[in-house]
Amino acid sequence: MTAVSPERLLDFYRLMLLNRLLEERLVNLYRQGKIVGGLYRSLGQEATSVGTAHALEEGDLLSPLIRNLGSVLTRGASPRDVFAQYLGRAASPSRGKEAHLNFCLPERGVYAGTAMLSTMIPVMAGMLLADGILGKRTVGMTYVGDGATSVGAFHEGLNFAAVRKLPLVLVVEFNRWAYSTPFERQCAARTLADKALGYGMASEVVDGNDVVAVFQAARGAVARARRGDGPTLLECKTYRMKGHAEHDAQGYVSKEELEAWRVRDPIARFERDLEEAGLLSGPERSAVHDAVLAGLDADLAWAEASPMPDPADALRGVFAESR
Amino acid sequence: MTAVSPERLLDFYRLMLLNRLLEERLVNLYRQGKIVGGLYRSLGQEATSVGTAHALEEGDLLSPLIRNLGSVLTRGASPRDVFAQYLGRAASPSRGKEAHLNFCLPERGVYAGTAMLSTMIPVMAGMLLADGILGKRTVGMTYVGDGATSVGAFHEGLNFAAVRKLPLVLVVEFNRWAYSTPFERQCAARTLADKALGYGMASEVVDGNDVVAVFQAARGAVARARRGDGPTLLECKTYRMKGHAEHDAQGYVSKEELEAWRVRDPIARFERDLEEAGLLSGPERSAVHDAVLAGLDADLAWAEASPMPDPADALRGVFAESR
Amino acid sequence: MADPRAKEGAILSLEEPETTGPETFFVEAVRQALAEEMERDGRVILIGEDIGHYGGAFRATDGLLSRFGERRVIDTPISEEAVIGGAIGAALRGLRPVAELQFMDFAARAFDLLVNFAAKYRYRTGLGVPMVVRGPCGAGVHGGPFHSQTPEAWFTHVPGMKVVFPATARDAKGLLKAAIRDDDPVLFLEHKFLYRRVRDRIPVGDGPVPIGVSAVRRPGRDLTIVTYGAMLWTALEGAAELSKEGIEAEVLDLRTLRPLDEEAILASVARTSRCLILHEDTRTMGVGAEVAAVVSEKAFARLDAPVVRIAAPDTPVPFSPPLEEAFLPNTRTLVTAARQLAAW
Amino acid sequence: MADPRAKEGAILSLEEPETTGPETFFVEAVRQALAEEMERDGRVILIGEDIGHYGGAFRATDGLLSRFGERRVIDTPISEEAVIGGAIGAALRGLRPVAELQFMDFAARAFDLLVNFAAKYRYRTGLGVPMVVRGPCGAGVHGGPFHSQTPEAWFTHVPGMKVVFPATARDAKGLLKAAIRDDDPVLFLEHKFLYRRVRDRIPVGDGPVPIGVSAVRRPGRDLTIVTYGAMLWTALEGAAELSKEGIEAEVLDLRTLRPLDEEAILASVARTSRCLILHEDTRTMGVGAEVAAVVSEKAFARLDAPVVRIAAPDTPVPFSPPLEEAFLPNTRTLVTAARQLAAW
Ligand SMILES: Cc1ncc(C[n+]2csc(CCOP(=O)(O)OP(=O)(O)O)c2C)c(N)n1
Ligand SMILES: Cc1ncc(C[n+]2csc(CCOP(=O)(O)OP(=O)(O)O)c2C)c(N)n1
Ligand SMILES: [Mg+2]
Ligand SMILES: [Mg+2]
Repeated sequence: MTAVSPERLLDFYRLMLLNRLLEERLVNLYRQGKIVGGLYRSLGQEATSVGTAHALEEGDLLSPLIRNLGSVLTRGASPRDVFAQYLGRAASPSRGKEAHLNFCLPERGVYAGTAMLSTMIPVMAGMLLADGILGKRTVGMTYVGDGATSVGAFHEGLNFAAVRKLPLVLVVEFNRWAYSTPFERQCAARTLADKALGYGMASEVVDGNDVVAVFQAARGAVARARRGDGPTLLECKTYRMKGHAEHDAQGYVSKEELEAWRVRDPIARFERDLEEAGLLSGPERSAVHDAVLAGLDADLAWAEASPMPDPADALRGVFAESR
Repeated sequence: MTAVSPERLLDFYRLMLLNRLLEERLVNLYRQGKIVGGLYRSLGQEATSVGTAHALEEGDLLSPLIRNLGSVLTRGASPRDVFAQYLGRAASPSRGKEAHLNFCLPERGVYAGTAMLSTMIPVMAGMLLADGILGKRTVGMTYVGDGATSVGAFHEGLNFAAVRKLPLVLVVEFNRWAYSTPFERQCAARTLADKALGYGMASEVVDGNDVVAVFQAARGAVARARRGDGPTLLECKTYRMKGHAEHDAQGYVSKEELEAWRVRDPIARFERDLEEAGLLSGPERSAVHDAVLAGLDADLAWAEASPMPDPADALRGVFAESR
Repeated sequence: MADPRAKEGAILSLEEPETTGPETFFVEAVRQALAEEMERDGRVILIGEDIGHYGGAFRATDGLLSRFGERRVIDTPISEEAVIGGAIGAALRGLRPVAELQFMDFAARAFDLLVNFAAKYRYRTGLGVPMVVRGPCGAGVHGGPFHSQTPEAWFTHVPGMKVVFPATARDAKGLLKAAIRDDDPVLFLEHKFLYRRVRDRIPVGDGPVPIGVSAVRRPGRDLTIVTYGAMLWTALEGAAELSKEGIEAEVLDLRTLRPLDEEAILASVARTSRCLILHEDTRTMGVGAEVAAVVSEKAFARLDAPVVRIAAPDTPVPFSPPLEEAFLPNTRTLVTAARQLAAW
Repeated sequence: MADPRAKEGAILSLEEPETTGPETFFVEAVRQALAEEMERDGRVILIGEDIGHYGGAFRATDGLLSRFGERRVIDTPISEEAVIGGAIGAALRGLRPVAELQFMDFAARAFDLLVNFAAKYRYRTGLGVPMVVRGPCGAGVHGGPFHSQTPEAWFTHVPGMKVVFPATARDAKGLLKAAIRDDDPVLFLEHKFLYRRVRDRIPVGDGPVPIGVSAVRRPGRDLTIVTYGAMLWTALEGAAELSKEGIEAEVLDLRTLRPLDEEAILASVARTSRCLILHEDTRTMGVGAEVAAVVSEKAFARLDAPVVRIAAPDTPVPFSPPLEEAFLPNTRTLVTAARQLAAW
């Protein structure tokens, strides 16, 4: 922990908290029937999102998965963006055309993928290829779940990135489940990081619930990429504390398994570490909480007050000519 | 070599010779403009085809690539089938609907894939899954080139086969080139067998120009599959002695590289081994040659005399109803 | 992604007083067809993502794993090429696989295997590929661009594929049975909006409904509305409204999109001399184009007016409710167009 | 797989005596367009399999690696998702990638990225994806089912995609330039049979040909033949034959299939009152269906006869020459149908 500056550590904390508390707001909205569509939780995975995204620098690229709320917040997306997306508002970054984290903030290097898991890997490879041609020293980061590693685009994208030594950091979020499918029905490999060997690329396995460890591993991978030494597969071992989405009661998960992971909660654990290191006193902690909550209340009020899209917008924007 | 019966060794020899001499006939036909479409050579890769296919047993399944002429001959396809296919005749197994090795002989377990490389892997997995459900102890073998390992279907198919422990033997024919693309622009892995780790499946690398070594490795993989211990990736290191197809003058290949491999010709080498082991005398060798050639002459004459398809057939056979 | 919870709303059903049998939701009808075919024929297996232990994202396969066992209900990794490739392979070895795609939008990820492998195999080699690919499609549940498409037109052009799109629970059951018994690949589209909104009485022991045969859902003399899938219900609502104005629309439910029931289309247009096509899919090169082409080629002399298409605009399916509503064809648009057509 | 050696045969060219410039084969026109656009705009890059060091399976990119360097001419592994995904990503970061598919049939292996990623991105996010996907398609060279397809109808239905299919060398050059300068994804189909059979004089410095604009290749008063791609040449041959019988067919070359030049189609049909559509692609749900639908919807009052489609039958493309010949529409079939239509 000492290798990371106290400012950064406190920023980890604030961002993980923002991730969690924002999501709690979303859960409330969902229960009130206000969320448009489904809600996919990141509870327990905040350290992976925040720790990885924090390793990027200005100008770098990131494309999140549905559970990487913490990653886009880390890269500077505002809770307003997120609320407006979930509420389908006109003022959302996608102008109501798209759901949840499917939006772009190009000025912050945030790019949406599609719902088709893993397809962002070859696309991100292309983005990095382009930036290389343009003489930029951009690093790109994207995410896949344990389940999505089975998709063909994972393979084509990583192989291409590796053979061209593209500056890509692929974060594999091993949270044990893919919808209802446990890892043992997904893949027979010892660990997902073993897939990196088949592409001749670097890999590392890290405790995904330890934000500092995640950050340090990600920082190493980002440095390797920036040096021109090619992509890294960074496997973060974490756990999906909720069902696939709020409609899924995760009846297929044992109580014991959930309990075993509940005690490893990444935020509670980091709070303890910060306290022990003398970086977070009780009052400081409350101050961070209060600031985050106040911001969220204001942002949610703004989003709820903002209008729904104009129906005529449905017909606009397919082509440059129809903007 | 002593672990393999003399009968089998001589059958290797006959089949490799048949592969090569049949192909020489095809080259002649091509030069005469009689071949319909292109011609893709297997020169120098005969040991891989014959050695792998020879490890299968009655009832097992095999799906060849375009260069696996030796594999289908080993499984009992007749040279007539092959000539008729290349000449687009009505009496070809595909009735003129398809090119070269794209035909099925279900009674011999031979199934065509499509031109889309690697897509036979998930399909073969499904065939073996079905045979398992039906209580058969079938083993299936299919092939990919070094280039085709980059295709997404390779990944989805192998992962599925491995997680279900299907009795699949995937032969990776490393012949260094994929059309004009050398391995170093294809994949950054040390060796293709390393990809097996990412699926948690067995793998082996073997000298693909040593028919006995190939056979023994394949026999091991077939036994593993039949035991229920899952799939194997068998990488055979061989070399593509000609261009991608006859129209490709392989200008991108150095003379030295070709020469280095010419001296490792699998047939010449095996002849020497057989002679040294006292299994093939000069007269025996001539006898095998003569028998193969005589058969080929008869089969080619038959194929050339056989009619082209009836144009009306173009409209038949899309659905069961339109047979 | 769509939230598969059923929303409150009216239950849709054809008025068929003479039909007896248990009231059955669309999604239950799918499940019954699967179960009854699996019972009848040991060669029928299921393969897909989260279909076994979980029972499917929309619960279409709920309970089938415990009933038929792990050998016949196969959970795959997230691999549409394993699902479809696995089904093709199983079909080639004599089984009758039914593959589920969690959302039909994901058919795009196995497009090559469907179009180049499954659809062409019989023609190329003489060996058939008797398989069904089924799953939820369609908009109206705020699923966004990738969980709302009606992807029939990706496949209706493909020689070697049959494409079925039922609108009623009874058809869902009967057509799925027919699809499973068919000797060739069948794409079976289930509109997720109908899963828990359409409920029919289905006679016990109801058999297959033949593929390629449409159904007149409402007779009429003034114009023909050709439609299918969820839009059947819009068409029926529209026809009822038109009837109040004295315009009698005949509503033809295609049920199968490939092969198209040209005979029935042409017979209806011969009666009404006017043809309007209504579908949820986007307009250009949708199934409506083929219907219009067939009508204008083969019923030209009977036509008294242009063939009109009502369809979604040529855009992806937008997410936010006001946009999605603007995207979807509705009764109002239909009635306006039908009124104009009748007056032509 | 097809043998890319050009076969002997007549050279096709439009008779345009007023045009001056070097005689240029279709494939050279493609290469020139690429080179001139790369020269003009440093953002243009090429990506594909065997396009750099080898110059492409059909040599469309021959010499471009040595001219523009490895940074701008990118050889990929055998990975259609890397080719297309790479192009999408490059486009998103401000480049103008031109992706080559070795055969357009392989577009099936990147169907998801094309249809769900590239085509929908601007609508979903506001960011455009200016990329071109080009490559050889079409039958007539005994390529068998996977190296002979004309896959336009996989894409003409897709909102967000433009689809271009030139028939002349001059159009190949001009339309490819326009496609590269377009701000949205363009699928650019090159008929491999034309690569070394069509040769035009192309003026030096010839600019882009606008996307979405068709061309009347032969004027006529008796019927309109709407066509595109390699079938233009069949249409012109047929029209010449019909002319001998006193039937004057107008031949309209669509050039762009999406967006369709409805205005020109309707204007021509308004003149001739009869419309025949000819394409190499299989009949059902082909582009001809949309043309027929547009005509029957918007020119109904001007039509004196049914809209007729001449197309390949609904089968895969067979391999053996007599079968492939039976599969392909030809002048004879066209002339017979046109004669009947003129007499209707
Ligand atoms: C290619 C593809 N197939 C199927 C789906 C449907 N789907 C959405 S999320 C999901 C499970 C993903 O599991 P994992 O990759 O482990 O990510 P996690 O949800 O655990 O974060 C599935 C099957 C999809 N989105 N994309
Ligand atoms: C999915 C796919 N992409 C592209 C092609 C075109 N293609 C045919 S053979 C070939 C090279 C294959 O190389 P490799 O896999 O090494 O096999 P080899 O020819 O060396 O036996 C290519 C690119 C194809 N058939 N399938
Ligand atoms: Mg997971
Ligand atoms: Mg090779």
